[in-house]
Order: sequence, then structure tokens, then C-alpha cells
Amino acid sequence: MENNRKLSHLLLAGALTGTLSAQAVAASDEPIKVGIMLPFSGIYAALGDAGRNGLKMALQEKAAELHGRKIEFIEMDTEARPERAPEIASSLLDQHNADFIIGPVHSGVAMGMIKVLRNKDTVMIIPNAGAAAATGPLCAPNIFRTSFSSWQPSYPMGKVALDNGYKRVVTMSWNYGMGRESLDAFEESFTAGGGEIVKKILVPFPKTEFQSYLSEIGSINPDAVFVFFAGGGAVKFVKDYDALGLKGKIPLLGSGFLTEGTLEAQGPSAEGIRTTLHYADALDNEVNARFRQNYQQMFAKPADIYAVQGYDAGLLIASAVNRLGGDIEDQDALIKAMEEAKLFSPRGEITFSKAHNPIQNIYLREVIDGENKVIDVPVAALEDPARGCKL
Amino acid sequence: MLFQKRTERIFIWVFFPLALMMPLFLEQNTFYVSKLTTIMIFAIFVMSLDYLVGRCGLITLGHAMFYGLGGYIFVMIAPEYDAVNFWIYTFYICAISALIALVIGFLVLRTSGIYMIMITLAFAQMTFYFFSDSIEFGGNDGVFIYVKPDTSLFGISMFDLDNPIHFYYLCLLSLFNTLFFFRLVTRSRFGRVIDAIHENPGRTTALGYNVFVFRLMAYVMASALGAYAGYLFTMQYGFVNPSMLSWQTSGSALVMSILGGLGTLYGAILGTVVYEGLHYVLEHMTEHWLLFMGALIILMVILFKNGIAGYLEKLLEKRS
Amino acid sequence: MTTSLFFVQLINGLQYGLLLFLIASGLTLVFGVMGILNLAHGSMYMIGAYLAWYFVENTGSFTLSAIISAAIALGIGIVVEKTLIQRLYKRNHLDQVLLTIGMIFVFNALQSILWGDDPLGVQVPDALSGAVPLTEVVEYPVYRIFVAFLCVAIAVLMYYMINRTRLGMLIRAGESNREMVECLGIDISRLYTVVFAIGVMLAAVAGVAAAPMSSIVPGMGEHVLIACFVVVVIGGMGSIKGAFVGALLVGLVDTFASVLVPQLSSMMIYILMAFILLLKPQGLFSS
Amino acid sequence: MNTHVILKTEGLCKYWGGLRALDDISLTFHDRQLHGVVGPNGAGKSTLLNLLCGHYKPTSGKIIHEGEPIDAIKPWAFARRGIGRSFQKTNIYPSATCLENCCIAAQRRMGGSFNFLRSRHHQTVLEELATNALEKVGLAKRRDQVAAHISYGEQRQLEIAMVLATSPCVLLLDEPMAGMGHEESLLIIDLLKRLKQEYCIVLVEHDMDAIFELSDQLTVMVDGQHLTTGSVEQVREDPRVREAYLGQGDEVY
Repeated sequence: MENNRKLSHLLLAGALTGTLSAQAVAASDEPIKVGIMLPFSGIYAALGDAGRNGLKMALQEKAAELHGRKIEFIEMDTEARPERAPEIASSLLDQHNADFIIGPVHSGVAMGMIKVLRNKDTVMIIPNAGAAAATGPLCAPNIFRTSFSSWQPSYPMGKVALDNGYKRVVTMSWNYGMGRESLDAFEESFTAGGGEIVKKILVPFPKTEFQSYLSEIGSINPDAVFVFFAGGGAVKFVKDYDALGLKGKIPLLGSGFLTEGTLEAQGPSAEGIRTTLHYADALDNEVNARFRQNYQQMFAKPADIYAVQGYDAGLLIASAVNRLGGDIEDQDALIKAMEEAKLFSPRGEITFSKAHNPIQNIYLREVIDGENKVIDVPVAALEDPARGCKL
Repeated sequence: MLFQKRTERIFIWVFFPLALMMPLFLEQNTFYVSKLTTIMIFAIFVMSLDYLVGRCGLITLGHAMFYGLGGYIFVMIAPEYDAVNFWIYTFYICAISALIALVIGFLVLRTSGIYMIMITLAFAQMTFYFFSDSIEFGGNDGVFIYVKPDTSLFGISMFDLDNPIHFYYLCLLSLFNTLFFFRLVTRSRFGRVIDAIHENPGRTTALGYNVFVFRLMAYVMASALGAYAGYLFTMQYGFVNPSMLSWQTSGSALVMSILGGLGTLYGAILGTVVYEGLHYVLEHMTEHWLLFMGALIILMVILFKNGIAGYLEKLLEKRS
Repeated sequence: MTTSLFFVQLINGLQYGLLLFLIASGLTLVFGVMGILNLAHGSMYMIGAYLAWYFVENTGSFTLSAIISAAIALGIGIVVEKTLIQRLYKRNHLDQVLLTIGMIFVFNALQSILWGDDPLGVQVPDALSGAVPLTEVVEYPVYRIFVAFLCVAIAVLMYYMINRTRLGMLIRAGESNREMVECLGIDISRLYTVVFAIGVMLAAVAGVAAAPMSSIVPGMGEHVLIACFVVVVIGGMGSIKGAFVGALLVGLVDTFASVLVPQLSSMMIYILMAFILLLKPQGLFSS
Repeated sequence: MNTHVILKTEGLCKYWGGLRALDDISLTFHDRQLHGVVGPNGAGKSTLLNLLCGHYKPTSGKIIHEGEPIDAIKPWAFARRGIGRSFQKTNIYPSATCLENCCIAAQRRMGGSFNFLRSRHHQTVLEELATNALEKVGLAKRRDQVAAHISYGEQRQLEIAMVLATSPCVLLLDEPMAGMGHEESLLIIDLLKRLKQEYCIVLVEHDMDAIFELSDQLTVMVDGQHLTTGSVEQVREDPRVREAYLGQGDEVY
């Protein structure tokens, strides 16, 4: 039988893959396997790339704290295609026996991954996807998130808008989970304080023809506009907002992703946009300064929020491995160590809630001279309500 | 004889016994089992497309619509937290999607050629956006199915769907049955008329056949089987997402079908295995796998005019 | 909807439609003359936008960048036609679909390797950076008006070229009868190369023109591709006039649907297409 | 002489825009007679056949089959009523064998076309019907050959066999001898002579000798108009016919 198995591995190695995993070796000599499930092609490729860079950088920096354990990375391209997510996740789980699985960017892919990985013998760390469900109704002991829940960056903006005297606001985003949840979070705090949402516009995802919607907003002429857009859509939106003359007449507020990794492409159109997020490039702390410098050196481009979130996923792994003295065989102990972790992230200190979502500061930023400048901390140590989570 | 071509018989005798024994080698490695399962499922879908495109001459770029519908119909009609019977729901899903195909086919089959490609695409995009923009069906993020159906038939449960090996065999059986079924159909008198329509629709009308009705029947049949594949895919991971309905899914199925050898039916299996295998290997080798995948596809179009099956058939002919 | 908003939306719809026409014209031209269904047409649009960005970064001049990009696109068109497309004239649409899907993969990969995956942007050239006020709040940028006029100009130019020039005569002859053109002593393969290259260039020029008013991202070609198909099919495959009418129709329907029936807006253009094909199975202006 | 009228047209017209391809044609076709239709190019002969078999819809006028108007029914329903036709350009299934070609035709008559599961080869009656049809046209020896590989003349014969296999009552034949050598033409003439004992045949043909030899009734058409109908002798004597052909500057065959 043993022979058979080897034969089959050989066969499959020939037929399906080029890698052949070594059979059981003593646990401590074996590297810690970190599966990476991020998009490296398609529209989210830039985000996936940054997340991977951050993760690798963190584990490299903390190599001394791993008690001699080596790290082996297994990288899988999700192509941001949700229907492939379960298959890739089960590949990392069953084929590669990954100890940690880091991913994804896209909430749809997250749903597919969670379906496979929930309550399994590996730890999933989400370095971006903000779907409320991941640390809400679908939360599980082995699912962590080092990024944010969709609720977190948007909720504080309601208060900010009221403080600025905006009473009538139009909200707008793509019609998908992350977008709707962001708008809901804003609405929650904004209407609680007496504000009024005069119109809520949901644009079919991933449409980027915004002109007709913006013309309509122009005719409503609200006190402010709150939006959730990211990536290429954010670039297009901000440019259209400027081109149609709304900029400077109606203040534009947003969840911070509107101006993350997109400022260069947006150019002067982005000036003056105010957003709330758990990070800002120009955040003034020592960790951030060092992080940004090292990142620039290693990858020859500036770090962004996605890199930070990947970096923190690396920090989380390192801190847990360190605390357990390199032995991560016992999953319960590992999870406990991760729950109690306190990370000194470039975004400030973060700890983890019961639902395994970060408790973190939210910063109010404004684009000034092509940079997100922090102008306030509307809420410090904000915890996601984790509605529906039974942990 | 049901399987007339020698190449096809050889293929069946090589492929199915190998596939049957595969889990014996792979008992440790559930990933390969589920990867192969996914391939089998997709091969069913590709085969149903191959029948439409290769045997009936009806080119569609919207077949993924039924693949996705197979999953979404289940989400819509099954209770969320109760296990339902697999066979009964197989029947429901095939029947409902056949009904939908009947209506859509009635509209679509009035056009032909390039216009049919486009109008099928239009309907698929409509369904895509219907589910992608919906809130109750999970929208763009998709939706979970929490309970797997049980497969008892007359009180005997043959497959435990939570067991990947059982599920693998269910899909392998389904694949074989699909091939068997399509062979029966192509060999039947109905198949004779379909062949006649494919070769010369004008002549067939002049002989007194109502070409439209025959095409519609074929369309309904292939669509229902496409939906069955989608249903199996949904069962595998308990997850449905609008991307199942996207034109990229239709496109890659078309690529696999042409790659395998259009109209050969068993070529659909060949095409799917080769395409997925290449995808898997390249993806593990390089981040820029798309480049090599694209280049390989281009090369294959230029070199293998009749797909892999056509190439094999030629090879056998030469030797004998 | 107030009258002023209606007019603003009308302009939005027309402008979107005109840009769609510019992209779709190459697709329909290539199909009409050569019978080739080029799924990689959207990739050419993407490549055009990336080239525009690259040369603006390196030369600083948008005009110069546009000229270089168009020239490169023309070159790509010639090379692709000579090496790949030429082998497919005697094959059916399916092989063309397969080949051009392969080309999409290759172009996407090249884009990622050459220019990375970050969203990029090109600034509107200074000479065209002003805006015209439409209502109290909404104004309309000069650049977009310029692009709209450019699209109309190209439409007129194409109309002139096809109806009045020798090349146009050959194209029209090629559409109806390949053998006839060959009988006239014309090298048909050269004509095809020229037409394909022009088609590619039109897509790339559309990409260049769109670059300053959109975001340059991976996969931007595929969204456009599907919209173009709708345009071309509504108008009738191969008809330039049809593509023009179809593009304006799609632009207007999409714009007004997103305001009037937001729940259905993403399905609307497909409903339009299905509806038109059911009434006229060959599109509005089929030859 | 059998005078049972099988097929009849009343004031049949077909206009393509302003062009009158067929104008006000009223004819009767009798059982077991061969009805020849001649006329110069563009006289509307093929249009007439295309209307009779349902391929085109008439602009106005009626087609009456066995006393029932049938001009509104679908093209395929014409064949179901027993109106079979052969085409000017050979129209067969080139990749199938001759037998299979006829089986497709015979199966339409036999039924069972919606049987998805039973093998197409399990019906001996069907093959008998098909073989009979092949024998009738003298192609029995080509039974198992692929249609694309037999000679052009044989392909024309095969097409007639296919029509016969549908057990028709009316045969509409569009220039079955076009492009044939003398020998082959003689074979077809011989065949048609036998067939007209059993069927009503409408024959459009350019070969004047053949059509004079075969026709029981002969119609001459010019420019979509009906010129005359009568026996071969009547037509031969008619001065208008000569004028029509000569006036057109067309050759008399």
C-alpha cells in the first residue's frame, strides 16, 4: 500500500503538479506552511500583490522570533473568481496541509473559502475582505481577520458628517455586500444623530459609468455625498466627480478605500476628499515610519493599506508562534495565543475582539497635496459589533 | 454498438477504469479527489455544451446560464436547514431548468449563427445581473447551502455526500451516464434527425421535418444536463456565486469543448481534463500562467484543427 | 426628472454612446469585411489606454503619446493579422473564438508584466482642461465634449472612406464577394491586413481617448467588449451605420435606465438587445 | 387518362418589392401525369416550384391540395402532405451513406423521430423502405457508399430517391438533368417515365427534347406570366411560344 501511495503521488506529480511533498518529518524541523490565497491576476491583482509583500516582509523581519521554524509559502492565484475559491482553499487545506491560510481580497472569495475552512484544522487569516459575515454569523474559532469589518471604517463617518453640520446626505456605492454594508454603517450613526439620507444609490457591480448618477446628485444638491468605492472604480468615480463639477460644491466623504492606492491615478481630482479608515500612509508613529521605509526598500514602491493588512497577518502569526515556543501543533492553544495577541501595527496598536476582528483606531484623513493626511481620530479602539456571532 | 468509434472505445476503457481506481491511490489526499471531482462535474457541463455546439450546430455563449441556474434553483426551492432528497431535487432542478430552457430556446432558436451566439449571451448576462444585483440571493458575494442532500432511494442510502470519495463516485457515475445518455440520443432516430439538421437544415425542412422543434428539444435536453452539472458543483462545496453564470464560464467551457474535439462528446472529457490540468500545472509553475495558457490555446487552434480527439483518431487511422 | 436634468442625462448618454461607437466600429469593420469575430478587441482598447499612460509618463505630451500609441497599435494589428488571424480565414467562427480568447489571455498577461496591476490615470491635457457649466452644480468638461466630437469626426471619416475612396470600394466589395475582389486583381490578403490593422487601431485610439476620463485597470477591456458586442449586434454585424445607431441607443438606454429603473439598469441593454433581435433577427441595419 | 386534380393554384403571385417574379398563375396538376414547365431564364419556373413546396409564401393567390388551401401552412408541413421536391442545386447529406440519406427521408414518413433512446438501426422496415427507394432510381449498388463520393449524376438520382422515400403524392423536380451528360440524362428520362405512372410530377427542365418527350401537360411561362398550357403538340404549334423564345433572344434548346 505504501508503494501504491508513492506511485500515485508520482503519477499525480506527473499528471497534475510539479511539486512533491515530503512525507512526515519531525514536527519542529518541518517548516510552518503558510498558504496564500490572493488574486495575482485580474482586477484585484494589485491588492493581492501588496498583501503578499506585507505578509512576507513581516515574517522575514520576525524570523528571529519563530524559534527556528522556517516558513514555507504556498501561493495560489484566486483570480478573484469566487467559484474557484472552495477548490483552492481545499487544495491548501488537504493537499498542502497549510498551517495558516491567508486570504482573500474579495468578499465573494472569502465566502467560498470560509465554506471550506470553517472549523477545520488550519487557521484562516483574512488580510482584506471586509464582509460582515466573516466575523459575524459565520465567525469561527479558526477564522481571524487583520483588516477590518465593513462596518468599522464607515460607522465613524456618520458622526464626522454631523459634526460638520451636514444634514442631508446622498450615499452611493456598488451594489454588493461590502458596499451595502458600508453604506448601512454610515447610515446607522448618521441617522441616529438626526441626519437624513436623501438618496441611496446602488450602482451595479462592476459598472464604472458614473456620469448619470452624478448628474442626478447634482440636481439633488445635498450637503455632502458619502461613497464606498475601491480600486479602479474609485479612480473613475473621483475623476468623474471632479469633471462634472461636483467637487468643490458638494463635499465628498468616503470609506477610506476611495483614496487608497489610487491617489496617483486620481491626481488633483482627489484633493480635499475626506475619508475614514483604520490607517493612513502618513500616520505618525515609529512602527509605521520603519515599515514604510523597509517596504519601499524591499519592493521599490510605496506601501499601502493592503500591505499593512498583510503585514499584520504576518505579525499575528509570528506573535503566536513566538508565544508557543515554535510548537503550533495544538490548535486550541494556537487560537488562544492569537486571540490574546497584541500587535504593534503600523496603524497603531491592535487587539482582537471575541469574534476575531481587530479592535483598532479609526482615523479621519483628508487628501492634501496628493497624500492622505490624518486630521483627527474620531473613534479610538473601535470594536465591531459582530452581530450574529456566537463565539 | 453504442460506442462506434474505436478511439472512443479505447478512451472509455482507459479513462473510466483509471478514474474508478483513482481514489484508491489518493485516499490520503482529499484535495486531489475533490479536484478530480470538480473536473468530472465540469466535464458534464462541457459535454452538454459539446452536444449543442458540435452535434446540433447551435453555438451558444450563454450555456453557463444553466450551470449557474442549477445552483440557484436549488437555493431558491430547497429549505435552508433541512436535508432534502438528492434524487427528488435532481428531478426538480432538471425539470425547472428544462422549462426555462423551453421558453428561452423558443426565443433564441429563431436566430442563427453569430446572432444566436449573441442573444444567448444576452440572456446569460441578464440572469447574471439578476442574481448579482439581488439581495435575497446573496448578490455578488454568493450564498451558502448549509445542508447537503441525502441520497437515499427507497430507503437505501448509496452515497454520503459529505464524504468526498462518495461524492467523487457519484460525479463519475453521472459523467458516465451523461456520456452514455448522449450516445444513446445520438444513435437514436432523434439523433438521426439532429445529424440531418446539422448537416443540411434546408434539406431537412424540405423532407418535412419541423427543424425548430427538434432543435428546441435538443436545447432543452442539453440545458437540463448543464443545470445538473451546476447542481453537482453547488453540492460539492455548498456554495453558489454569480460568477458561475458569467460569460467567462461559458467561454472556457467552449474552449475545452473545441480543444477536446467538437461534437465527439468524449472529447469534452479530454478537453476538460487537459485544460484544467494545464491550468493547474502552469499556475503552480509561474505567476504569469495566463501568458502560457493563452499561448498554448493559440498553438492548439492552429495545430489541432479537430481537437485532441480528432488528432487521436487520425493517429489511430494512420497506424491501422 | 426636471427638464434640465433630462438634458444633462441626454448629453451623458450621447457621450457614452459615441465612445462606444468608437470602440465598436473597429469590431464591426473587421467582422463585416473579413468575417472574423475578434474577442480580443477589448484587449486592444485596454492596450491603447496603457500605451497612452506609458507615453504620457515618458514624453509628457498627450498628443505625442496618442500618435505613438496609434502607430504601435497599427503595428500590433499588422503583426497579429500576419502571424495568427491569416491562418483562420477558412475556419469557422468557433476557431476564431478560441484563438481570440487565447489572445485575451496573452494580452492580459503582457499588461500585467509590462505595466503592473495598480490602477493608473492620465491627466486631461491642459489645452482641454476647462469645463462648461450646465446647471447650477453640474458642469461639463471640455475634454469630454472634445472626445464626443472626435468620435463624430471619426464616424464621418469612416463614412467618407468607405463610400468615397478606393480602399472603401474594395472594403465594400470584400464584404459582398471575396472572389470578385480577387478577380479585380487585388491582393485580398493585403486588404485584410490593412482592415484588421485599422480595426485594432480604432480600438486603441478609443483606449487613448478614454484614458484621461477613466481609470486604467487590468480587465478594463472585457467589460467594454461585452458592451461593444451588444452595440454591434443591435446595429447588425458588419454595418458601420448600424454600429453608430446601436451605440447611441445603448448609451442612451444605459444612462436613462440607471436613473429611472435602477434595479434593472444592468440588465437593460441586454433586454434591449434580445428585444431587437427577436423583432429583427439580423439587427437593425444588416446587409 | 386520370383526371383527378391533386394540386391547384389560383391567381398565384409572388412579388419581390416591385419585381413580379410570378404574376397571376392558375394551374391544375393531375395525378399520374407529368406536368412540364418551361420558359426562358427568369420566367419564374423556380419561383413557382418554391411556392408549391412552401419554401416561399405567396404574395397573393391560393395553393390548393386535395381541395384544401395550404398556402398558409409552414414549409415543413408541405412535405408532410406529400409534396416532395428536389432542388436545382444538388441538396443531399454528403457525409452520410446513400442508404442513410434515404433513411432520414423515410423516417419522416414512418415516425418515431422523437424516440430518444432506441437505436436508429433497429428498424428493418425503415431500411427496406429506403432500399426500395434506392432500387427505384437504380442506385441499389451504391447503397453503402458515402453520398459525397458517388458521381454527380448519381447524386441527382439519390435526391429523387430521397423524395420517393417520403412516400409523396406530388414530386416537384427542379431541373433534375441540369449538368448531366447525355447517357445520364437518358437514365433520368427513363426513370421519370416509370415514376409518372405512380405520381403527379411537376418538372422544370431546360432540356426541351426531354420535356417534350415526357410531358402530358406542358406550361410555358415568360417573365413571370403564364403564356399557355396544353399538350405537347398544342404548345409546339403555338406561335406565341416561338415568339417568346425568339423575342427574348434566348436559345431554343
